[in-house]
Amino acid sequence: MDDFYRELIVDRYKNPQNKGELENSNFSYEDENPLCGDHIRIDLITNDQNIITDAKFSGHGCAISQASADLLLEIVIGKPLEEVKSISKETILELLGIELGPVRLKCALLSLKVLKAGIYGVGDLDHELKEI
Amino acid sequence: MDDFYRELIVDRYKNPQNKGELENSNFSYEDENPLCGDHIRIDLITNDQNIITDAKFSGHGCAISQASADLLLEIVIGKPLEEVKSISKETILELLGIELGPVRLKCALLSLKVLKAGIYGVGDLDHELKEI
Amino acid sequence: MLYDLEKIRADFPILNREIRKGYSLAYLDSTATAQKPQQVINAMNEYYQFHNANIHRGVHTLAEEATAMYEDARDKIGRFIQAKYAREIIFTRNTTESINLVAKSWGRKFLKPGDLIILTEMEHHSNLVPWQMLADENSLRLEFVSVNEDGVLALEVYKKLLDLNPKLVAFSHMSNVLGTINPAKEMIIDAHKVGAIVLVDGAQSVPHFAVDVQDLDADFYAFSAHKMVGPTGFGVLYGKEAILDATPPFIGGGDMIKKVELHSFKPNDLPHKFEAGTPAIAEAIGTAAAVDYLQAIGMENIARHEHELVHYAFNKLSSVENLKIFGKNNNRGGVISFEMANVHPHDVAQILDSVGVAVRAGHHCAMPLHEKFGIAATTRASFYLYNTTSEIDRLVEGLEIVNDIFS
Amino acid sequence: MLYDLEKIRADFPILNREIRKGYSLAYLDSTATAQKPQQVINAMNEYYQFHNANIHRGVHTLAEEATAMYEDARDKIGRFIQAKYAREIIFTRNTTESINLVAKSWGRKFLKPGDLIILTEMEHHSNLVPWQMLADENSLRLEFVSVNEDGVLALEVYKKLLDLNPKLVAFSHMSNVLGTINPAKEMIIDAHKVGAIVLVDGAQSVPHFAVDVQDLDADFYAFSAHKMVGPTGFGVLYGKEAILDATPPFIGGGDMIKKVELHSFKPNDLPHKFEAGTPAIAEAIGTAAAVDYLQAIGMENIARHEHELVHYAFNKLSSVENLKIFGKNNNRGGVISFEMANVHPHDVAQILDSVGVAVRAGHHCAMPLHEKFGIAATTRASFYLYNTTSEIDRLVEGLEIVNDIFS
Ligand SMILES: Cc1ncc(COP(=O)(O)O)c(C=O)c1O
Ligand SMILES: Cc1ncc(COP(=O)(O)O)c(C=O)c1O
Repeated sequence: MDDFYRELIVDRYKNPQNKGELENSNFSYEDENPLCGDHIRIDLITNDQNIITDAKFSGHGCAISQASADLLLEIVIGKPLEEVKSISKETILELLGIELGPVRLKCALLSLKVLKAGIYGVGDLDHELKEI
Repeated sequence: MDDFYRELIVDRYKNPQNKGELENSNFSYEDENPLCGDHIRIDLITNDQNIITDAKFSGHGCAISQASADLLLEIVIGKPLEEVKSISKETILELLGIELGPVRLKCALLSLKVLKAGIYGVGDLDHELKEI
Repeated sequence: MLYDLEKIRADFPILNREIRKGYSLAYLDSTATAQKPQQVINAMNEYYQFHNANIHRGVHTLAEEATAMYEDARDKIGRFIQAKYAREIIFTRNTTESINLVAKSWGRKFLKPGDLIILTEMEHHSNLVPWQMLADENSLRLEFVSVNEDGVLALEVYKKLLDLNPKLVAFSHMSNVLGTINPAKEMIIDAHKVGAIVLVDGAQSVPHFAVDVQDLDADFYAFSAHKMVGPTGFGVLYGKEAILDATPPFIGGGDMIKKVELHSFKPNDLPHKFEAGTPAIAEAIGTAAAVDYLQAIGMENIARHEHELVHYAFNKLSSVENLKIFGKNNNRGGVISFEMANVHPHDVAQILDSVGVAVRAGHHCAMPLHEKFGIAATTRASFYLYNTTSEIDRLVEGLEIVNDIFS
Repeated sequence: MLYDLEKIRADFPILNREIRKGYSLAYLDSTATAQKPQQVINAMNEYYQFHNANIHRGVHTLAEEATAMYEDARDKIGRFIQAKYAREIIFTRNTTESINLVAKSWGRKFLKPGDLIILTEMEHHSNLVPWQMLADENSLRLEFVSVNEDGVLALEVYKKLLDLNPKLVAFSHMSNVLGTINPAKEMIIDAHKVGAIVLVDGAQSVPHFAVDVQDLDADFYAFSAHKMVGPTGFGVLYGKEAILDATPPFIGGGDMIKKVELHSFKPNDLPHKFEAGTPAIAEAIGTAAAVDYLQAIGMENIARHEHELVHYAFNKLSSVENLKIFGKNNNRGGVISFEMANVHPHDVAQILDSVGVAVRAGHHCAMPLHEKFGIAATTRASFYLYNTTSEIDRLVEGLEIVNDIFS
C-alpha cells in the first residue's frame, strides 16, 4: 500500500499533543464537516499583544482531521493572531506531508476553517478556497 | 418529396364537407391540442333512437387535424352514438391513409378525442390511448 | 451460477480499471451509485448521435423520434414497477426530487395544521428533510417508528402510531445503512386501514429486487436511475392516477401547461402536468436501457446473487477483529455497515482505497439513525449484480491492514 | 471565414444523417435544443466508463475524482458567464427549474401581498407560469412590458412600470420567438434604481453570445445546457452570493444539509444548500465540455456567424410568396419566426421535414405573445454555430413546395 497513513499522522492521531480544552480561553470556536459529522472545537488564549499563548482542540474525527488540528495548533502557539491569516491550505498539506483529493481536503482543513472563521468571521476561508 | 400531403388531406383541408356550426345541436364539445393551440369544436344532432343525424366541426388547426375531423364526421353521421366507442386510432389513420409519429398523431386524433370526451366523459380516450 | 458473472462484468468498463498501482477496482459502493454497463452508455450515445431533438412540440422527424423514445421509456419504466398506466410515471431528477414533489404539491394542499406524518428512524435525509420543511410550514406533527437493536422497525410502535390517525406514512422499502428490507406490503395495508396515504422511498429497492407497486398498493413510490445502472440526473415518481390528478402542479413552465395567458394558465394532463421545461431526454432513454439490462438478467437472480454475497461477507467479516456490524437481521439486501473500534470510518475507507477497495464512510445521509446508535459515522460495503466473492476477500484483507496500522 | 465550418460540422455526428430518403439533415431548430458535438458525448462517456461515483461524501479514489470533476465543472461554467464565485453557480435541471427555484424560495420569502413583479409580453412560459403561481399564492401583482409591432420591448412602458416600485423584474435576454436581444444592462440599471431585484432568463443568450453577469449586474441569471451543445437534464442558476445566502433552501434532502436531527435540520453552505440528492454529475461534466467547445470557437465568432446567417435568410425569405416574418428588428439573434398565409405552421413544418429541413411549428411556449399578434402558431427557423447558408437555401426551396401544395 502507499504511504498514505504516514506514521506522523497515525502517531498524532493516537497521541495528540494539543488536544484538550482550555478553561480560561479568550476565544472558543467550533464547527463540523457536514460530509461526515466530524466536529472540532478550538480554544485559544491570547495575551495583551494578541499573541496566542496557548491553544487546544477537542472533538472527534478521522486521523487526518485530528492530526492536522494537532499540527496546526503547534504552529500557531506563540504567533500573533494576525499571522493566522497567512496560514493556507498549502501550509496544512505541507505539515501533513501528503496529497489529498477534494473530499479528504475538507477533513484536513476543518481545523483551519474553525480557527479562521472564529478569528475573522464565518465565510472568510470559504472565499479563499472556492473563489473562481 | 414523399406523399405525406396526400391530395385527400389537402383537399379536405381546403374544401371541408362537414365544417360549420349547428344551431340546434343536442351536444357540443370542444378541446384543444396543448402542443400547438389547435382548437376543435364538434356539434351533434341526435334523434330519439340516439342516432347521429347531423354533425359539424369548427375551430382552427393544421391540414391533418382539419381533414381528420372532416373525415371522422362523415363516418359518424347516421350511426348510433354507441358506435362512436368503436372508432379507434386505427380508424382515423386508415381514413387519412398515412402514417404518423406521436406528435402529429395528436393532431389527427384531436377530433376523435373531442367527440369521445363529449359523449363518454373526459379522460376516457386518454386511457385507451396511453394505457400500458 | 445464477448468471454468467464474468460476462456481466465485461459489460462494465470501469471494473477493468487499475484504480491504484497494482490494484484493480473492487467497487463495493453501489448503494451510493451503481456502475453503468456499456449498453446504457450506448443507448444515450445513440440518442445524441442520431435522434437528438426537443420533444412533444416538434413535428420534424428527429422530434418525432425523440418524443417516441422518451414516451417509450416511460412505458418501459412503468411496466418495470408494474404501474397500471404510463401516465402515473413522473420523471424527476432523483428520488429526492420525487419526494419533494409530493411534499410540496400534494402535501401543501392536503395536509393541514395539526395533521400527523409517520416516518421512521432509519430514513435517508431525502425522506426526512422534505417533511420537516413541510411540517414547519403547515404546522404538522412528525412521529417516528423506532428501530430495534437488530436494525428492524419496531412494528408494534408503528401500529400504535397508526392509532393516532396519520394523514401520511412515508418510509424506505430498504434501508441504505442497515440493509433492512421493511415489510412494505403489510405496512401499507395497515396504513390504509386508518385512511393514510403512503409514500415508499424505493431508492434501494427498485435496483435490487422486483417491485410491484400495484401489489404493494403504494400511493407514491420514488426511486433514482443512477442506483439501478442508469444515468445520473434521472429519477421517477410513481403516483396513483387519482391522487396525481388531484395534486396541483409543482414546477411551472413550458410543457406542463395546456394554455397560458398573461395572468393565468391551465395545467396539462398527466404526466406532463408535473414535467416542466425540457426534460432529461437522454437520461430517460438511458434508464429504459438500464431496465432492459436488469430485466435480461432477471431481478430475482440479482436479488439472490446479492443475498449470497451478503452471507458470504457476514461469514468472512466475523473473523475480523475489532469489527462490529450494524443490524444483523436476515431479511436484508446487500448492504453492510460496520464500525472498527478506535478507527474512524474515513480512515478505514482510505486504507481500503489504497488497495483498490471502494467503500463509503460517513453518516450515509442518515444522521438520526447514527445518532440513535451513538456513533457519528460508519463504514459501508454494498454489493450489486457485478460483485464477486473475491472482492469481499479483498475487503477483508484490507480490514486486516487497518487493524495492523491502528493497533 | 470566422472558423472552419466544415471541420466544426464534422464534430456533430447527427449532421451526417440521411434524415429522409435522399435528404441529409438541415437542422434549423437549435432554439429548441442544440445538437451535440462528439467531444461533449465523449466527456460523459469517459466519466461513466472510468470515474463514475457518487460525489461529496466518498473518500475512495472514484469518489474523489468524480467530486473534483463535478466541482471543476462548476468553476468552468462560473467563469464562462463571469461569475465572481463558484458558489454562486447552482446546478438545476433546466432554465425552467432555475426560475422556479427563485420563485419558490426567494420569491416566497421576500415577496409580500400587493408586491409588484414586472415581466414582458415576450416571455417564454417558463418565465411566466412560475410567477403566476407565486402571484396566486402570495397575492402579488403582475405587470407586463408590451412588445411593439417590430418585436421590440416598449422601453417607455418599462420605465413607467418601474415608477410603480416593483420588487422584481424578470425578462428574457433574448426572445426565443422574435430573436430580439433585449437591452439587459440598461434595463437592470433602471430596475436597480428603484430597488428591484432582476432575474434574467438567459436560455437563448448564453448559448449564442458572450454573457458577463457581473457587467450586467444581474441578480439572478438562468440557462440550460441542452441549448448550448450540452446534455439534457442540466441547467444553471446564477445568483449573487448575498442574495442566495439570504434565500431559504428549495428542495430538501441529502447533501443540502449540514446536520439533521429527527425534527430539524441545518442547511449547508452555498452552493450545496440548493442541490439536494445525487445531482446530474455526468451532465455537469458534459456541460463543462460544452463550455470548452464553445470557447474554443469563441462566442464572438459564433455570434457573428449567426448574424451573417440571419441576414442571409432575411434576404432569401423576402422572395418567398405568402410569407410574413415576425419582428424584423435588427438587434437580434439567429431566430426567425414566420407565417405562411392560409397554411398552418404544422403543415409547413411537415412539408419541410419531408425534404430534410427541421424547423419548429407551434406557439414556442410563448402563447401570450402569439395571442397578442392574433395567431395561434408560427413556424420558426433558428441557426447555430454549425448551420450553413446552403441549409437556408434548402429552407427556401421547401417553402416553395409549401406554396405549390397549398396554392
Ligand atoms: C427564452 C427561453 N426561456 C426558457 C426556456 C426554457 O428552457 P428549458 O426548457 O430548458 O427549461 C426556453 C427554451 O425553450 C427559452 O427559449
Ligand atoms: C434510501 C434512500 N433514499 C433516498 C436516497 C436519495 O437518492 P438520490 O440521491 O438519488 O435522490 C438514497 C440514496 O442515497 C437512499 O439510499
